[in-house]
Amino acid sequence: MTAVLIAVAALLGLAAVFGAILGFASEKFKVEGDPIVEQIDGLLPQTQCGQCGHPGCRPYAEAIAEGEDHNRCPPGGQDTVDALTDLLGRDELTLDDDGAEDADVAKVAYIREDECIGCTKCIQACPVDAIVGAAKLMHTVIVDECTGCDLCVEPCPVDCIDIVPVKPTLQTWGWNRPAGIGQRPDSRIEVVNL
Amino acid sequence: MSQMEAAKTRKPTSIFARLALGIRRPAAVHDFHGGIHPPEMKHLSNGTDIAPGPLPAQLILPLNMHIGAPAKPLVEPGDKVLKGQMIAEPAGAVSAAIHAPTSGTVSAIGPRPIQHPSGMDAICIVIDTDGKDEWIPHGGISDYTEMSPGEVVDTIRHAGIAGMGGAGFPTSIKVNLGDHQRVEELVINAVECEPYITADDRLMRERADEIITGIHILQYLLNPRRTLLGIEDNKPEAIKALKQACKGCDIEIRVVPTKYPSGGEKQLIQLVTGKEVKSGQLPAHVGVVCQNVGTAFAIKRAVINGEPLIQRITTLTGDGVARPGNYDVLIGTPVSDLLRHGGVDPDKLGRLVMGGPMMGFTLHNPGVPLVKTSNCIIAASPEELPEPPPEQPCIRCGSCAEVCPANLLPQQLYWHAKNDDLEKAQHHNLMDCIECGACAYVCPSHIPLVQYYRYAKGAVRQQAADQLKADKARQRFEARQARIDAEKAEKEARRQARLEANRKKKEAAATPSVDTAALKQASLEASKAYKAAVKAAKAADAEGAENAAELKAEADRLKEIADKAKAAVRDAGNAAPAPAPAEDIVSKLKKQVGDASSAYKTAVKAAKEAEANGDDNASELRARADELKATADKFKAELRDAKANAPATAPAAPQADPVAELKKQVGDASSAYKAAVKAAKEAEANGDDNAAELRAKADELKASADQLKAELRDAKANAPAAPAPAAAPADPLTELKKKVGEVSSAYKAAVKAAREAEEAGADNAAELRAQADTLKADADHWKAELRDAKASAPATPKAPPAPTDAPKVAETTAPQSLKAVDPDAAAKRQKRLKGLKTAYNMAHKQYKEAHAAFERAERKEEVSADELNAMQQKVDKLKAKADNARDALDALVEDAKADIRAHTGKDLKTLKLEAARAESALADKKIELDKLVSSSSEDALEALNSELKALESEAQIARKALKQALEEQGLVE
Amino acid sequence: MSDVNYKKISMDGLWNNNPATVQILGLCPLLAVTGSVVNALGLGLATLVVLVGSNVCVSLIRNYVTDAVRLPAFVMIIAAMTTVIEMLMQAFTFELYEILGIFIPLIVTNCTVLGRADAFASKNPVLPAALDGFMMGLGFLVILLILGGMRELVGQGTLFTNMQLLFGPMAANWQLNVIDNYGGFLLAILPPGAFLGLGLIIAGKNVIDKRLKEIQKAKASDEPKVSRRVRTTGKVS
Amino acid sequence: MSLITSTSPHASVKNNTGAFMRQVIYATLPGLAVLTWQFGWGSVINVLWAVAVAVGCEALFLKARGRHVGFYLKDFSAVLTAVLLGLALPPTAPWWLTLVGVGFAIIVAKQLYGGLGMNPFNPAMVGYVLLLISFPVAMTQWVAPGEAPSFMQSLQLFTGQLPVDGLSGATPLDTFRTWAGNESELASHGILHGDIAGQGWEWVNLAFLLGGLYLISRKIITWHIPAGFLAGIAAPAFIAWQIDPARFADPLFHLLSGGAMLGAFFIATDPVSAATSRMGRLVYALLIGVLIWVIRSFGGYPDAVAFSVLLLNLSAPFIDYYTQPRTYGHDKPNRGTGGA
Repeated sequence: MTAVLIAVAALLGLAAVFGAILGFASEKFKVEGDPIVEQIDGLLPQTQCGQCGHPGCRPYAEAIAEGEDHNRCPPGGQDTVDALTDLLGRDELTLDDDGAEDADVAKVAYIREDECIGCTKCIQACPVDAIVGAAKLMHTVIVDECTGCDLCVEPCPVDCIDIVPVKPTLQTWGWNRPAGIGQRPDSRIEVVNL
Repeated sequence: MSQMEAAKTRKPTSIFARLALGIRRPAAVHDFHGGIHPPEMKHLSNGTDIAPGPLPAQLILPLNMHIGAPAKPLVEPGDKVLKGQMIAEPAGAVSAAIHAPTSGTVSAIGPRPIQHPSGMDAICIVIDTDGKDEWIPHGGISDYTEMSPGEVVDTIRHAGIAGMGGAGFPTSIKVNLGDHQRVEELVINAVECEPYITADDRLMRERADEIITGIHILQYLLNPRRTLLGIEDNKPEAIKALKQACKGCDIEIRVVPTKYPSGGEKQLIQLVTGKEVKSGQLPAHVGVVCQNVGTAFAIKRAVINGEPLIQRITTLTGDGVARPGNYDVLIGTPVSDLLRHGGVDPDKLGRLVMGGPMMGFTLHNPGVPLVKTSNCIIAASPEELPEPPPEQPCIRCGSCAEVCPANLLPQQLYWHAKNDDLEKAQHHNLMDCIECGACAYVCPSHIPLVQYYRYAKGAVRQQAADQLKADKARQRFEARQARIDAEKAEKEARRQARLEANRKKKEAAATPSVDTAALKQASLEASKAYKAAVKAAKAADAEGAENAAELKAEADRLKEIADKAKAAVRDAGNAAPAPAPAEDIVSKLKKQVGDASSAYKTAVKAAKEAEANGDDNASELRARADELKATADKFKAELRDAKANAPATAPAAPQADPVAELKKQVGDASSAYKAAVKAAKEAEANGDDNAAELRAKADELKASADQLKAELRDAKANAPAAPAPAAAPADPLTELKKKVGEVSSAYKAAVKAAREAEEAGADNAAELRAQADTLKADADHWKAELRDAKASAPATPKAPPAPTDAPKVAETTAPQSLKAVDPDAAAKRQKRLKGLKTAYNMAHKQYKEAHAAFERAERKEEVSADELNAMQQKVDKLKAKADNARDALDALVEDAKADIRAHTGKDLKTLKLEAARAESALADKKIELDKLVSSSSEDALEALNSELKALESEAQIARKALKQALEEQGLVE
Repeated sequence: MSDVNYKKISMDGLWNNNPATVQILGLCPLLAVTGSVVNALGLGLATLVVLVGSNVCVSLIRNYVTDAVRLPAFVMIIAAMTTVIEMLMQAFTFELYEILGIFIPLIVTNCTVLGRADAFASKNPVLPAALDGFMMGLGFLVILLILGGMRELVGQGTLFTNMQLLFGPMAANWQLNVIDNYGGFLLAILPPGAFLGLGLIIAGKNVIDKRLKEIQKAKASDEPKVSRRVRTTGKVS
Repeated sequence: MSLITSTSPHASVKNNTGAFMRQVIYATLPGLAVLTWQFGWGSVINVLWAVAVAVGCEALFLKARGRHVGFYLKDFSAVLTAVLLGLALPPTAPWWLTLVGVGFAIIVAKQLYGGLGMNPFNPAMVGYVLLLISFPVAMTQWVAPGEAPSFMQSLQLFTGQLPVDGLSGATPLDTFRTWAGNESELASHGILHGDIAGQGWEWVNLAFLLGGLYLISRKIITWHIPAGFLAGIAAPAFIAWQIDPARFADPLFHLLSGGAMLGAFFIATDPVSAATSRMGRLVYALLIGVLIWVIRSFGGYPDAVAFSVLLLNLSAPFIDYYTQPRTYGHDKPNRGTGGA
């Protein structure tokens, strides 16, 4: 009987000691702040389009840090989801693009100037100040700054804003990925002018 | 070999290889890793002399045949050009001029398909040749040593010479290293390692003397310690010719064993000097400058003969042509012309390659032009260069790694590129791949490795660009957010201040009641905004954004606001704790009404939808909607009552301050009256039983409002009497102006008061009118005085916008615009525009007033129908007038826009776009520069700096053009 | 946590979150002792009992143990439970106890047990915790049995040999000789066979899951998609 | 008229993967011939049967994976795997042994990993090891030297109608392992006297060496792996033999017995599962050789090519981690893989 008592006492003693150490450590080495938000924000595409249900990328980053699913960014595509999966060490998710337009191609807004009435509504709607213009003067989109979020489309009273895919230029053109195993890497084109 | 050099020199590959090298080759020739020996196929084209090329009907000259910024055209469609005339000048430091290769007429400047693997178009100058081949006067200098090196460099720059080996880097930059850079070795690349190509081979055989002279010019410019010419041992005749040509000169000819890609710049440097150029650096960093023999030849022609680069030797080869060989073609010659010249057989043509078979690209269109870098056209038959077989799985056999001249692991790169694992691909030095194609050549699985690498490289660049754009978007978004918060906080603070003031006023009479909670809220918001701004500023600062200072200023401003708000809270806290602010029944009711009616609307909508769909719960929904309607109505009725009761308390409290206070009271009273009327009307419409009561109340209110108005009128009429006369004008114009303003506003007020009095039938109306008249006389007097004063003051500072500037700017921005803007017309238009605007404003105002009066009359129900009709007509007339004015104004604005288009050749949109683009390009460049400041070399910095300057001036011009165009047309708001 | 979804707990343990095929926990005993059905059954039952017991205990004390010291406390409970089981087996199924040897005490380190204690029992009342422990244990047991059956069949050509070790003499003739004169396939009995077998089981489960998902997707695709878009900035009027 | 558009280079070698594999298969022919000469027709029958099984399994699984069967069969990789496994199996192997081994090699070791180019382990060796572990008796029974069975006997062995026991004997390696240190016994088994590495075996190995040299001359393989492999066996063997010639066999014995040459030139050189760079391959092969000698001298199995190759297959990524070449323009070779 004494053996059992000794064993119990020893275990209790051990438990007390380790409990004390652990309790102390959990207070002493508490992690303050949440730098993860910055990292998440860094991976998001910063289109500020709101398709995730949050007003801007940073709020979504904060929401992700607090446990929201990280697959709600259609502009970022599956790549962003995967990158976030890596960063957060969470379960892999597939992109949840309910109700979103296809996001594979880069797009920018284009204002048909003849129809623009200069109401400035799109300017107010643009999250990155990529539209210039003044009241009663036609507006125009700074293509380099436009993230293609299409938030300006809805407010326009005369529907003069189109979201057009960015055309490749000689500077931005790049080679395609080859077709892959089992495919010929070439193609044929018809030539007439010879 | 000096100690320094020995340290720099890195021995290649393994001990075995070095042993082998030591035995087999002279010590002066080193080796590089890998390499392949594809069939040379040079015999096809190297047997015949260089033949003149065709003179095509049309020459197409792309503006970017070289690396760097596209050249700027100097000609316009329709211009006649002579052979050798410069038709486009270099734009910026890294750029090259373009010259007319023969005489003719510029027929177009626009997009044409160009020599690019994408098959896309680019801006080209198209010259219709006239067949005369008439030279512009030109001449060189036989002894280049008479010129300073700087002048020689200028000559080269103006001759438009760009690297002829394939890359097309502007030569003038490569030979102008500056004094701080010592050139150890000048390496002349005569290797021509790609199969098929023999252009340099033939050039060396036939024109070795000129090449040697060109090399001497390069030596003069660079002053290298030694000059090495690398040439493969499969060109014995060229070697002989060169040796003969430079007998006794200080050019060392290094014969290197035939191996592809010995002609790669870095590979050749390693072969002849043993030096290795660090990844990401230029040969100049190890004291080496490398030039192609073709470039040397072109330099000789430019300096000694004064001929710009307008033609080059191009190899035409392959089984698809009857007469393969080397042709001296004019730059801009369409490939199809050369093919026809060489006797092409379209049936035998399977693949058209520009450049060599290892690194060249297939053409999508035989109509593309030959350019400065086009050293070869292969018209291959399908048997000669057959269709590539399908890609098989990689078995990691390692053949690719055996042949890679950069000593990469191509199979690993392929693996990562295929899986889009860009990070790993970069870790395996993807960016050091020179795309020589040796790996893909030997791959037994026929994997298009080079395409994979190019794809991955593109993806890497795209990723970097995306990241940059995302960062910029984030910055802009945060800045915008901070601005909006700041505005909100400011507004809130203002509102609070106003409330505070009101409350303080009220405190005089009643118990002080301070809405501490609201103040606290405001203060909180203000400090939040401030914090956000500070954060944004910090972030911007850290990223080195140019708007950091601005943001900081914003933050400071916000801080002030926040402090103020805090102080207000403190003050409020110090004040006696106020009784809870009286429950504002009206606003609460309003909200309830709003909620109820929106709920009702939703319900109706749902019910409608349900009905439309034939759902069975439609009737249920309908019932629910009705229920909601009833609730809403109930709330509305309540609200009405409350409103009717509320204003009764409003007018009260004797006022110490005169006009302003009265005004406010009048406003309150009349709004109370309006609310009451509305309530009454609604009640009537609903047939409520308290309608009559409400109406009576409204009338009561009206009476009190009218009384207040009358009081206000009196006060106003009395007020202006004081400031009007007296006070001699101390300083001339401004004082006068002020006076005039004061007087006329007093007059206006008086007139208004009089009119109102008349309308209301007040008994002092006549008196008021008289007072107004006096004031008018006064005002007129002052105005006349002001006019006189102005006339006497000769040099008025504010003249109409200086018209002399305008045409100049217009010229610089749009050289093709034919005439400058007529300043008189512009001024006239501006005047008219102003006039029209005022007219419209007046008409609109009158219309509005009339309309209001009409409505009032209608409501009163005292006015007869005739009178009403008359009023209606008047309103309509005024409306028509206003509309007319509006139309005229619109037409004029349209006119102005059209004019801008006509004058500048661009419409307003383009101008605006240009301005915006220029600005953003400028900003980008600045960022790039900042980034580079820490990392990069001085050359790159200088180049960037000059680019930045160019952009800056461009942005300025665009800005100016936009502003001017707007100003000229009087469109500025 | 007021209304507990018992069905979900059961499904999680048996299928959706099966400790062996989904969480891939407790591999050590799983791979080591599944050479025959009887071994698998013995260890599976032992683990099941420990799981239920530990989950119940942990759930009981869940409100009295602080976060920092919860793991040591759980481990101690599990160790106690395991020791009890070990003693019981020693008393009633001594031969099996001898065969399973070290793997019975090693139940303490079976991550499934600690995992459930921490992930579920420490946050739920006793009854759900007990059910969770039971279902997880059952899921684990089922996989053990399948694997044991597979390996015994392929490796020796028999099933249910030596069941008397667990069920007493009456089970002595339960042995089935599925394939007569079977030469034996040593690999299946050796550890690599366990890996291969488990891999196949997981693959099979994934295939079934994929099919189920496709069916579900086909059903769900009729539902309308709803955009959850919000305005990030500015006002829209 | 239509033109081809494709990326550079526009020319390439006429070779292809299938041809590569066929070359390797041709290079095994001398070895197969000598095996037949020394040990009867068993090897030939086994190889043919293995090829049939391999092609069947490959086709079946390509089909199941939704791949183009014809295209992938043309690369001859399954055939090569089958040939190598068939050569490694004892000539007395019955049909089911080959079936299990080849089936496992093709289905589990190759196709389940994603097919050609994706398998981390040498499929033939995986099949061999599977058989060695599961059926140790059948796998260690070789035809006694000089008693090559007739074609009919071989066929009967293959179909299982003839028990193996009557014909079989231990291999020289086995004998040496059993009787190491006992000179008289070794002598009675004809190992110390007469032929270099036991009757027949040195000829087999020399034949494979011949085939291997052919492969090097055709640049199908580089010298790095065979050289490293053989050096890895010979060096420790030489040292140990110098220390105690009675306990340890001489290097020549090691090089010319068992599967040494087959392993050096045909098994370890499988590029898919080997290390990547030249340096890496040298290290990889060297370690295989050392491991073979260690297992032969101290382990429980008589030969160790399969185990050693598989163990080093496992370590190949690790070797790659440290043996990347120095890229042109960089001071130091890369380390690591550049990612998680």
